[in-house]
Amino acid sequence: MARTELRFAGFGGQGLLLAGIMLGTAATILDCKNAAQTQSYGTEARGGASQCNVVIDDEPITYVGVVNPDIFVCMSQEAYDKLIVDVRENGLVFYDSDLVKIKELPKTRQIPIPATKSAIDIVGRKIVANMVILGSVIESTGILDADLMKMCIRENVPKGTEEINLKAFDKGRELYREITGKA
Amino acid sequence: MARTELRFAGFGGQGLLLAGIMLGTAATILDCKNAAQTQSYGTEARGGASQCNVVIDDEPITYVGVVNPDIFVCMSQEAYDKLIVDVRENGLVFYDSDLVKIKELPKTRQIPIPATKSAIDIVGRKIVANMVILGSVIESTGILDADLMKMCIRENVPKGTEEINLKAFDKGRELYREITGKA
Amino acid sequence: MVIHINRDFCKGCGFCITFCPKKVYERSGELNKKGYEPPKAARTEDCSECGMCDLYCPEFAIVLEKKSA
Amino acid sequence: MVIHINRDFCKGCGFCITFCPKKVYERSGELNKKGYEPPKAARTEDCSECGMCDLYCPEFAIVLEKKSA
Amino acid sequence: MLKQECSINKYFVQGDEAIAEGAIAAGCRYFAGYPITPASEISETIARRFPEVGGVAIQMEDELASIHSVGGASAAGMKAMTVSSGPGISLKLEGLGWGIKNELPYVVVDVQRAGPSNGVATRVGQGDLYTVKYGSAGGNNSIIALSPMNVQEAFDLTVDCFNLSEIFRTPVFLLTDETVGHTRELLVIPDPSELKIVPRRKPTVPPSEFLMYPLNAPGTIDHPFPNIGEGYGICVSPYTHTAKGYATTSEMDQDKMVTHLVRKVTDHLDRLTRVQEEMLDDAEYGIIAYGCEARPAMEAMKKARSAGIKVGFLRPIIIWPFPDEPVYRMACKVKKILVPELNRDGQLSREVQRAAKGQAEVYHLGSGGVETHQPVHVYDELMRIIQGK
Amino acid sequence: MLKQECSINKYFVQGDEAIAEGAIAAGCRYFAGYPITPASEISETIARRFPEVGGVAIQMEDELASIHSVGGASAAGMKAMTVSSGPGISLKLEGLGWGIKNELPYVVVDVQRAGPSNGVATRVGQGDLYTVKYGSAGGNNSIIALSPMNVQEAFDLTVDCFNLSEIFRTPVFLLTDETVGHTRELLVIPDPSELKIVPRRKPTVPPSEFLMYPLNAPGTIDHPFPNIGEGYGICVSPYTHTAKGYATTSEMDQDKMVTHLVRKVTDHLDRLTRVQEEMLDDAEYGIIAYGCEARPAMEAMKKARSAGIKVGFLRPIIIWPFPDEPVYRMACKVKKILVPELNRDGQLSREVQRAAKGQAEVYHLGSGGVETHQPVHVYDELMRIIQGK
Amino acid sequence: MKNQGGDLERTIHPLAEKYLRQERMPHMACPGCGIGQVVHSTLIACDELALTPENTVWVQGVGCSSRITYTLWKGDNIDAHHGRIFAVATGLKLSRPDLNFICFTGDGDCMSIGGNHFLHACRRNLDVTAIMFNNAIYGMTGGQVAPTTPMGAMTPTTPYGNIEDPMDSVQIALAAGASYVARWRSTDFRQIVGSIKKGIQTKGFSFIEILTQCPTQFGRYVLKTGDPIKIVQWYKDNTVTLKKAEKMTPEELKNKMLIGEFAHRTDRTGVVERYWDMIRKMQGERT
Amino acid sequence: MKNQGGDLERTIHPLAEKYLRQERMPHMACPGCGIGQVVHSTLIACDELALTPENTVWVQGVGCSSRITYTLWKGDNIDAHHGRIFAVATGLKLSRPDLNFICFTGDGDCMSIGGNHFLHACRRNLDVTAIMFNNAIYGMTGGQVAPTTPMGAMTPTTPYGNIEDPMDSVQIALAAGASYVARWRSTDFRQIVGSIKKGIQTKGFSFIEILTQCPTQFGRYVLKTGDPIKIVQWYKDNTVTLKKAEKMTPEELKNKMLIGEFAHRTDRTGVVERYWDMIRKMQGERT
Ligand SMILES: Cc1ncc(C[n+]2csc(CCOP(=O)(O)OP(=O)(O)O)c2C)c(N)n1
Ligand SMILES: Cc1ncc(C[n+]2csc(CCOP(=O)(O)OP(=O)(O)O)c2C)c(N)n1
Ligand code: SF4
Ligand code: SF4
Ligand code: SF4
Ligand code: SF4
Repeated sequence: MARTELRFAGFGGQGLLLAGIMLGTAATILDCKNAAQTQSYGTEARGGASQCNVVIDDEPITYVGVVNPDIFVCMSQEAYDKLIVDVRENGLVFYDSDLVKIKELPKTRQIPIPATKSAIDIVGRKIVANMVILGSVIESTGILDADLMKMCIRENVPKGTEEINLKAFDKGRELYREITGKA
Repeated sequence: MARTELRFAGFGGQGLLLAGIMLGTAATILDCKNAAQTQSYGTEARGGASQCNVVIDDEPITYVGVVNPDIFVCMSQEAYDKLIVDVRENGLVFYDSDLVKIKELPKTRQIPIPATKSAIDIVGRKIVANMVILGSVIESTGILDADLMKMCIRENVPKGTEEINLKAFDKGRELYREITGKA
Repeated sequence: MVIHINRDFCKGCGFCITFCPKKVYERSGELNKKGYEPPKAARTEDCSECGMCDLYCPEFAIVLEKKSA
Repeated sequence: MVIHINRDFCKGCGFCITFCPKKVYERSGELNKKGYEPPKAARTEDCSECGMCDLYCPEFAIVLEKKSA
Repeated sequence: MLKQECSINKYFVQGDEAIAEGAIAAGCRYFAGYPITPASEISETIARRFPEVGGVAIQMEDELASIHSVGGASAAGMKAMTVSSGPGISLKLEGLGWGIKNELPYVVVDVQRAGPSNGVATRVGQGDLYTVKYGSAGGNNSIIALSPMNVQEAFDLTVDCFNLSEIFRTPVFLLTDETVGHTRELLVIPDPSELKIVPRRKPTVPPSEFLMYPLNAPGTIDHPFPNIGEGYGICVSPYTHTAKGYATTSEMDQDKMVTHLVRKVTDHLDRLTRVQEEMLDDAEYGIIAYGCEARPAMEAMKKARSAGIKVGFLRPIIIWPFPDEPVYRMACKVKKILVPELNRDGQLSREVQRAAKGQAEVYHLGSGGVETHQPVHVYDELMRIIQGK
Repeated sequence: MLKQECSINKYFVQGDEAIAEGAIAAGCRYFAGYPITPASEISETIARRFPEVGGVAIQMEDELASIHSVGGASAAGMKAMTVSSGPGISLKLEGLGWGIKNELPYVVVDVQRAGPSNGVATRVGQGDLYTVKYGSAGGNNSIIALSPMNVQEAFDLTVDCFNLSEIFRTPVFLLTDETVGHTRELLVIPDPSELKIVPRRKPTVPPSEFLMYPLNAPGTIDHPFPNIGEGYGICVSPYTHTAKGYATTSEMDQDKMVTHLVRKVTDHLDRLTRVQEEMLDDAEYGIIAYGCEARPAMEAMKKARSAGIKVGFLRPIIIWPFPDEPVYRMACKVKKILVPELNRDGQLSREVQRAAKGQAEVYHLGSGGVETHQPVHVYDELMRIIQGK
Repeated sequence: MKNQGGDLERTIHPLAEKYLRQERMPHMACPGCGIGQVVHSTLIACDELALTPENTVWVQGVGCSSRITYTLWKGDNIDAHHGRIFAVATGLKLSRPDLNFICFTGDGDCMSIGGNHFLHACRRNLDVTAIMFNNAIYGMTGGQVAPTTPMGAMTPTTPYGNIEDPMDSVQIALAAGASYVARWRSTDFRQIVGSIKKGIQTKGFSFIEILTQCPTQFGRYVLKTGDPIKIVQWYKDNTVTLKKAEKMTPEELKNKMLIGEFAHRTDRTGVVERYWDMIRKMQGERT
Repeated sequence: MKNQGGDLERTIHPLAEKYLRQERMPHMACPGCGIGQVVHSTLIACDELALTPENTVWVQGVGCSSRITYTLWKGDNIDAHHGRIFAVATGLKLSRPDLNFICFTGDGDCMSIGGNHFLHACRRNLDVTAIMFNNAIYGMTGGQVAPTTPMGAMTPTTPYGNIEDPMDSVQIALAAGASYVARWRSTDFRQIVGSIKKGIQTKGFSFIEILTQCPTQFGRYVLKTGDPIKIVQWYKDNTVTLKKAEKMTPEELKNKMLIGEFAHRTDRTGVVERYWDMIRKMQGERT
């Protein structure tokens, strides 16, 4: 796999940082790939904008930063408005369709995922929206085997929340297939 | 006058620092010469060894330090033992004859001045021994006019002690003349 | 009393809802731009003009306007 | 009591002279190498062995030796 | 740190966490810190891990206290560490002088952020290169500083810092930065049996024959540091000391002491020169960078090479003492050297300029920090200087 | 200071006292210090003199407090000063960063003594050359430092420090040493009418049009600093700021701010280069020294000249920014440059080496301090390097 | 009665309009944080004393309280390095004794790194009004233990429970000599307004500690809840007024925090008055 | 009875012989300085507790007391930077809880530059014995004002009289939580010995302040006499024991310094015990 750059952006509290870390963990430890994860720490004590970047590559990674992501996961309008310009040509955008209104972008594939709503619907916990959208990403891109990802989730979420997290993850995969018609 | 280097050494509390400062003050402010005074600060809180160096010159003074004094005023045995080696060939040594036992030194003129004793005898105050020995130095060397020196002393000693200081100073001049037979 | 709520300043802490002695406020179910849920003043007619909501609001988001004014 | 005075350690503060309840010490009139004046124990026979001089001496300069020892 | 069952000794963690683990692996058992971004994660990891391994971790009232307590712990025989950033590093400089003068082995981690003052507290900068070496007033120092560029090195070099601090009996800096500290990458923790750990040297002679400071043989390293409470009567103080540790004000003693402090390092440059050199053999142009800036710099070099331009790269890993020799050699080979770094006053480039002795032209590519340079920035600047614009 | 009736405005005083008088003459009316040898005499002179001239002098609880209170006073519109030495200077570095970043005009006096740590507290050293410039973490600074070599200059340069601090709106160092501070020589205090004093610049535009920081024109000097309490709403903080003084974390804002801080100095090197040059015209060898070391160095030069050896001398008076140009010119002229200084790690000589760009060989003549070099030491070393031994 | 919705979203609070920079609003505090409430009370006190942005300066340290209040005030804002607020305030007040200085500090800023300057500001009885936000934790840096954190509390730097006793800053202020000393909870609005007014009017150092709910860090780590309402309730349950405390047994008072007014001395001036008196005396003597 | 003169000049004091390095004698104090007296009392306490140079470490700050005591002790001597004594002692004691640490500090070292570390050592109840020499002035640096100098006193940095109130370190120690707190004059030999012994035996922070005559600086500048005997007398005239004070009016107590034992708590452990208990517990849990 060639170098792939992912960016997760939204509000603090949406768990996007954790999603990025999980992805990096699974890629490196379970899949023997190289990965680097960085994040931007805001100034506001809490709640403000949150961004998490992940680079995954089969080759050793020299530069760890993400300038023009191949995949942009977006869960707030603010983040979309500010960061959509950076997405690489022919990049892939996953956005929470209840939180973000998108612009027309001919050279970008933008995939609506009702992550927050689904999370509430399926397990009644907004907090697992991150797993929903991660599920969609994994399902679509093939950067990582979904089962490895699930192994990693099981290991790394708080005890007792494994099932709802995995359920949310699977829901995300399902949503992706539904929405893109890949069943 | 060519560059002249003086060193005053003894215990803290003997007022040798003040004597050196007076000399420098008189030389620069009253006599328009150049002078620089330095001192070594000991470590012991008080009472330890004390050293004060003065350079006087008609020319501007580049280097302010005293390495090999032309004139060495010595009021403690410790100082004598440690510092006598530094005196320049044909240098002049004034020592308190009640406090210091000297060694034979062929190329040095060593002049005994019973400064502390005289101070006690004349004005009953050991503390003006510094003026006694300063009087001897001024009398002997001609680096400064004695009247200028006296003007400076009058100005700079604590109010009320002018007379005893001047008396001590004059005693020193007298002692020098007596001892060296220059009447 | 006219109760103005600055929806953009509100951070949805819920103090006004809890500490209003007359229970004038309730949840609105709507989110503002930052994702916070401002309250709505559902029962302004019950307001006793005590001003507690204003004091409790950490965001200067509640502005009370005396009717007379 | 044998009273030893370490003349080189003494700094001539005069505590022993002042605070000895039996006035055992007095000025000696002699200076040590550093220019300080150590006391002399002039009336050791009056010593009541209270040890005050030893305690007061900041210099460990007074060493009392019990006669028995 | 995420738990790993599937894969032993492999962790996907931040540089900060790797530093904490490196310290533990190196035998560090005393830690004192004061929270500050972006170094707090080190303290937090240590707070969690130390009680498990029997170490003492304490959050002190401020940075002055942390470094002095670390000095105390070092004097008491512990391998010890403190960490900070920005203003917190400034506050540690006074205490550092006490460590230097008393030849106390301990490690100080500086996770550099964008300054001056609090600056942009959460984001990267590289403004402390000279601060760590010269910040503690009085000079005459023997500062050793290592700088990692990735998570694995954050671990490895932390271990090396502890080892060097013991060998040279001096505080050693890990000079890292927010980017390295906050990036998560794979960390492989080697088996303890594979790690070379230098223990505290203990005297083999009886107390009567032992001298605290090897001032009679200036530059001596590997000198023992006795335990307290064992009759060696160790002497540690702020004052210039004799070989026994007694305070002195003599010119000769002062000169002896500081000559030793300086020569400890300058006499052993062979053991204290460590650089990464890439494609220097045929290089016509060079890039020198350290820490987080090394990675975009290398990326730029690769890009230039694939465009057929002969660019080489050098990275000081041990950054103090500065690798004068390797830099001079590079300068003799190339025409121009580009030095990308995250400050606008040109710190690394000043050092390169000095070490190059006029053999190559040295160009500073600065920035205020917050982000590292992107590879394309370094590349573009390189093209600009090559074309002499 | 001894009273003088016979001769107006002439005093035989210590460098420390001259600094205090220089501060008063320059309009300094706020002083905060903490006792430390050999700087205490400045505090004591000021404590006596300030109430006479309506100034506020306070002894704070420590050095951190002194420099921050001086920063506060500066922000409140006062010309202000603090002084210290050794570890006290280390302790001031954190506060200094606040002054640099907020562009606060004030003066810091460092009376250097023999370090590291407390070292020989009462005796001279020259170990703080880099400390004053780089000690405050974060870099990106605009430090200006002046160094006197005698009592008269101690006065004159103190006045200059205050003036430069106002013009450049930045803390300025008087980097002196125990020898200059404690030597008594003649001081002539000029009539106030003869002294050029730069007052605090006040804005001429209304608050709505005023920007605290001239970040839109990086490198601007002579920028006004409004009084507090007059509606300008001045904004001073530890955080990277916008032109208004608001906290920001943007990469662009950070770069703007630090670029300004650096360019304030680098854009005005013409106003910030001041050296003493002696007999350079035909020189084949050079000596470079500063502060107390300049005097034995000049004496050695004279001696060499009278032995027929063509030796020239250069002394940085403004030592930061470093006089790169004059030193380079000298290096191009002479074969070898000797740099006597009171440290063993070679600080001034490193700078000279950098600025010389390989044009001359640079030799460090070090010592741990306590005493200055004697002229004969400098002379002998000069002969040694000339003869290539 | 009208309930304004979307159309009046930009409604400006009259106190905020009078004293705060609108371009800096909304401030940066987390949802439910007590700091905003205390800012509100401070403005009421300023208003009741008719202070203006011209005669009053806000001074800050480093921490949430400072980050949030810095450049909110329409007048001058001087934000010191972490812990150095009273050192900076000393320079400010001695230079400009005619202005009022309101200092916002945190428990870590004031009692941990700034403890020494705090001690000496009290001793010198520096004539400024200090408001210490005590959230019993390090808010801004991520919830690490503070010298005010309760024993046993789990924080990121005390993951097995805090083993240090918390500092009682009121007791320190009293021992060190502050003229005015009080402690309240952030929701004691009228008491806080009263204390701030007294503080500003008292010559000498006024120290007002506010127990401030921090949902994000103290709530999360120590109380294991992020709900600001629960945390406000926790403070109500764990505090006792000085008056009530008089009638309680030591047993009943265990682990309770006392609130109230602890000192209000009017018999002592401080360093500012004394210095300027000395100068005036000396200047008088010379003319 | 023999009065030994020149012949026994090198007589060695038995306590000094047992505990002090002879090559460092005589120590560096000025004539009549109280520091030597307190060293003497300290050695008596060590002797009575049978401490040895192996199990006891002397720790110092910077100032006369430290300069004089450093490397006097036959065992280990750790002298910290100015003001940092308790920070260094924290590292020492936490690393070696098995050893006794006797800390010598000055009033400036402890209460001025070191005030914050002092506060937190008290709060943490760090298990060391601190002896603070309060000479009410900066001795070593030449007589500048200290935070303990009386109001009105003339010193080189307060040439027109000190305008600051002195700090009462005993009150601070109490407020901050030290287990053992006492104050004596340097000539209260038996009381000092008793306090030091209790201090060493008490788990937690022991703070013993000694009012120490300084003829050279405090005498010269403040009392205008260099005579140590007069200064000792001045302390006798201006101090009152806690017991006596109980029966005195506030008027009578004005400007008097209280001496006595202010606290002796045995109900509180400190950070050292608690940390190592935690570690033992965790290590126990793991095996
Ligand atoms: C010298 C220095 N050390 C550390 C920091 C990091 N820091 C920023 S705020 C803070 C503590 C915050 O705690 P507190 O003062 O209680 O304020 P809060 O954020 O809880 O309101 C720390 C340690 C700093 N900015 N400067
Ligand atoms: C950081 C620092 N600042 C200042 C000094 C200078 N200094 C040495 S001792 C001292 C104060 C001495 O006062 P105190 O602690 O009361 O001890 P004393 O000498 O009176 O016994 C000072 C200010 C120093 N050594 N280090
Ligand atoms: S109190 Fe204020 S911030 Fe909280 S919910 Fe009500 S309006 Fe919003
Ligand atoms: S008490 Fe001690 S130091 Fe003082 S005079 Fe007597 S013997 Fe000498
Ligand atoms: S972290 Fe705590 S104190 Fe800081 S703003 Fe958030 S709630 Fe308030
Ligand atoms: S200066 Fe004072 S405290 Fe210091 S040794 Fe002398 S008498 Fe004692």
